[in-house]
Amino acid sequence: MRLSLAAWISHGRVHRRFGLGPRSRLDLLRNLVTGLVRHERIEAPWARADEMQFYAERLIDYAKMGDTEEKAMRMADFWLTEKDLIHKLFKVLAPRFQSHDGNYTRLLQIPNRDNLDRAKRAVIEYKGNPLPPLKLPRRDNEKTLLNQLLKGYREDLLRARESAGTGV
Amino acid sequence: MALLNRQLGWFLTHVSRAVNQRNFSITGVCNAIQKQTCVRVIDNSPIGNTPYHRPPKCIHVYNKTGVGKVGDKILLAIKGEKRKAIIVGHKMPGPAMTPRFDSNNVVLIEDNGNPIGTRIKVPIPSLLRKREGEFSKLLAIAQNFV
Amino acid sequence: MRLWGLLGRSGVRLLLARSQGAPAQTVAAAAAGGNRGRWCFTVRHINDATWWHEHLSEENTQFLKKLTAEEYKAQTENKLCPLKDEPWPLHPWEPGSRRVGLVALKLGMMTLWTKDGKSHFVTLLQVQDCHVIKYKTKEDNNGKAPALLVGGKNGSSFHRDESSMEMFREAGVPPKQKVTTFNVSENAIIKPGTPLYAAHFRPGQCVDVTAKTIGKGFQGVMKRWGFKGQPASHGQTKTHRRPGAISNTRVAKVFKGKKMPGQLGNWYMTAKGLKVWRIDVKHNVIYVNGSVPGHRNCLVKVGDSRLHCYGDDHYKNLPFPTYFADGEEKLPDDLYDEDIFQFTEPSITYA
Amino acid sequence: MAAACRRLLELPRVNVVLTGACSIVCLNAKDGEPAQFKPPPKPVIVDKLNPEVMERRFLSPEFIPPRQRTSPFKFFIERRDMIQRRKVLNIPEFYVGSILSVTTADPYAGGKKSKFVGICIQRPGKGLSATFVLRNVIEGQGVEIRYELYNPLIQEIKVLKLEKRLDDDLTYVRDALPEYSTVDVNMMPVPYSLTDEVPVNKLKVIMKPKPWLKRWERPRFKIQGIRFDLCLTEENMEKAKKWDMPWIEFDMLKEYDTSELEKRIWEEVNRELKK
Repeated sequence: MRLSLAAWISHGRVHRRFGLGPRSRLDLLRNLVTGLVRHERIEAPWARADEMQFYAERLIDYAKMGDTEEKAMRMADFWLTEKDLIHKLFKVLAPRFQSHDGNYTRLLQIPNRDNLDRAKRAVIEYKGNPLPPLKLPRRDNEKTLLNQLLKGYREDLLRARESAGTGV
Repeated sequence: MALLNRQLGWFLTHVSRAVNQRNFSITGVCNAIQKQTCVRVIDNSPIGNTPYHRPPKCIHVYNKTGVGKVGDKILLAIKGEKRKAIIVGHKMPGPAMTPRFDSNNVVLIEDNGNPIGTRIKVPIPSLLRKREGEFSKLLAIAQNFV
Repeated sequence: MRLWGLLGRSGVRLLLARSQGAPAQTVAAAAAGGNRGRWCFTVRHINDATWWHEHLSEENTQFLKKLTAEEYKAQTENKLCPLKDEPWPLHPWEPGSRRVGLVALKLGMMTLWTKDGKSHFVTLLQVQDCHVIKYKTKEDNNGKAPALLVGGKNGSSFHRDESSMEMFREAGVPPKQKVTTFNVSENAIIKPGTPLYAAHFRPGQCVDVTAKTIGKGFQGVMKRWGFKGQPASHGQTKTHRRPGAISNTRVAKVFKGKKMPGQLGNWYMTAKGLKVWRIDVKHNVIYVNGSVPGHRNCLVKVGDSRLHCYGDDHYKNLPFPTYFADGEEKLPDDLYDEDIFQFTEPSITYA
Repeated sequence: MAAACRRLLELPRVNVVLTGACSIVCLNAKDGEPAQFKPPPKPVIVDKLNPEVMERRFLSPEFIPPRQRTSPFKFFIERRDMIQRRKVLNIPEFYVGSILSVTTADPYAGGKKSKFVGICIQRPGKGLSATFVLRNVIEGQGVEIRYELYNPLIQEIKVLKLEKRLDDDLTYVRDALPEYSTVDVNMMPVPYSLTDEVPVNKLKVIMKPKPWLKRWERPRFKIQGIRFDLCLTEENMEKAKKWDMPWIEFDMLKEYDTSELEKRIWEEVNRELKK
């Protein structure tokens, strides 16, 4: 969940409650993060994926500090329950996101769960993964009438401002 | 349990009297002074300083709220007698810049308001001077102010 | 109806915000939904007042955002009334006059000290982009007094109906997050579009602050009304926090207004007669004594106190009808109540 | 002027109470504490050789805003008043565990001033309403006073001994033997340097027998400064470990990194104070 100065009131709550308690909540998220690092794209209930997104991104932040850093190593050790993934985190994911500054993951909503409880579902993935790309929402078309009209207005305004600038 | 408590209280009273230093009140959690609060008598009156198997205890607070703060008059059960006393410090933190003490301190007074003892060594809050007229004799025998 | 069933089965949720939208758009949305693959999933709002869902290209979106931001900024920073026609006449104060109030943002609380060394907890209310939006005549309002609509804190122009947008456009100000009504006297009316500032109030006067309290949800009688509850033991069967009897057999009814469980908080409440200790003219902050309802960063309505104990003299020397930033009155950065300790002074000593 | 002051204070043999950051020191020296002799030029050379170790960077903890959804503008407004007050009153650098003497105006005390000497055991509160708690044992009676740092009644705050302890909160000395919170009322100030690291007193206190105010052995207090081996058995300590929550430190949501913020606020405060 976001930690921004959001306008909506949270009454001091910053995270969702999962599982049987704080320990159980972290264990649950830990398994999800491990799965995400292994498969790079997983499907989960939307709330869990949304909650896990923060941890998945912060883990990359820590991994970018390098494997010589003790804190980063301990974090990786805790968050990855399967220890062979620590190597992948530091050697594959960290270099991949070296040039990025945040936004390492992509969260998309998918149709609700059919067979059980109609729960809201989501798919979460690390960007730049080798899997076939998800179908993203369609790009907005530039050739529509409205876009063309706006473009013309924009250029007119720019020209007018430039001429005003030179005139002064 | 009650017996154990009583024995513990008796033990503690005697130990602390022996070293003349009572560093903690037996009423640990109850901070403000109300009925049944155990208090510490800090003047040198004989009745307040001779050991007894039961600590002095507040049995009434003479104000509207029933919660005694600094300067309030209370009724004490002490050595099987009923005595009046003035609160001169309590464990409960008051407003900022006022002292908070480690024990609930009282000074025994007679019914007419004169203190029984002749000396108070333990510091008392200077805020009591605000009511100089009522406590003039009490303030006169005090030696330390905080 | 058939269409609805079809859409439901294909997994597309269609939200019709308002049915005023053109039917062609509805069809377009359905068609678009049918084209999408398994992964993509959109919730369509059909809202013809905005350009958010018009499938604009990236550059056009940025351009429009920039353009509106510039326009709104220019409108906000203008200290004069933006409307070009002649100003409305100003009337002098007379007994019984009632001024307009402000919409302010609750920042939080802090401490101030008076010159006798006592500390006072104060609430900081910041006046952000507060403008008079509309003037309602006596007949339009309630037949008793004219009213002024005042809005505070610029907001998004999306998700607003055309009539409210029209109102802001007429006043020449950006759309506001909160708009409130103040009943004023005939001689205190101000032209719409006039910006209002914190210096509208002066230290020493008393104000009423109205806001929505923090919601606590559905609560029982112990929390909501402070009932005592029942004992924890001694043969209680599932009766520890319940109200007990709510009436008797003799009256054979429940009295109106009986204190019962229900919603607690999230309603409008007024804190009355709060003293203004200090005004920060530069940053438009009002320091109001004590606490005010509402959470941090909520928008509150501040007006002159309506308590009867303050007579007309209390309001005689205030700026009437309001403080104009372009007027001849020049104010220092901070206005203090005479009792307030200013931090530039040396420490208090008792002689 | 500032350079001269600093030079004066750099001297090892000057018996001046060294307080606070550089600009505050200037005020202090202006008050006219007489220096014993004229400063020779030698320390100046030292100054110029390594100017970066000149003074300790110190930001009072109440300047750091708590983690909450309050607008930063509110903290700015508060900070303005705090800086204004600091220009008038010299509030020195001190920590939990330091020994302070505070003089306040008190209409009921003799001489209309009251002075209290004690060890600082807590520094609660942020912003303008920040406080600190001084504790002392007078005549066998433990006394604590909670002072508001920016209260205009405070006349002077003087650091008698600048040091840190093993913990950031010394509330447990209420349950310790009284000698650990006893401070001589007429204590002479111990001189300290402005440049070195603040010394950490690694004193471990001996507690009175239970009951205590709180169960200090529980892991959530993270107490370093108590000799638990003298008052509790191994078994007790094992039982206390049941409340340990080692996974808390891995919850990244609970992290609140203030280093960037601290740097920015320090620069702002320093700039304003020097004005």
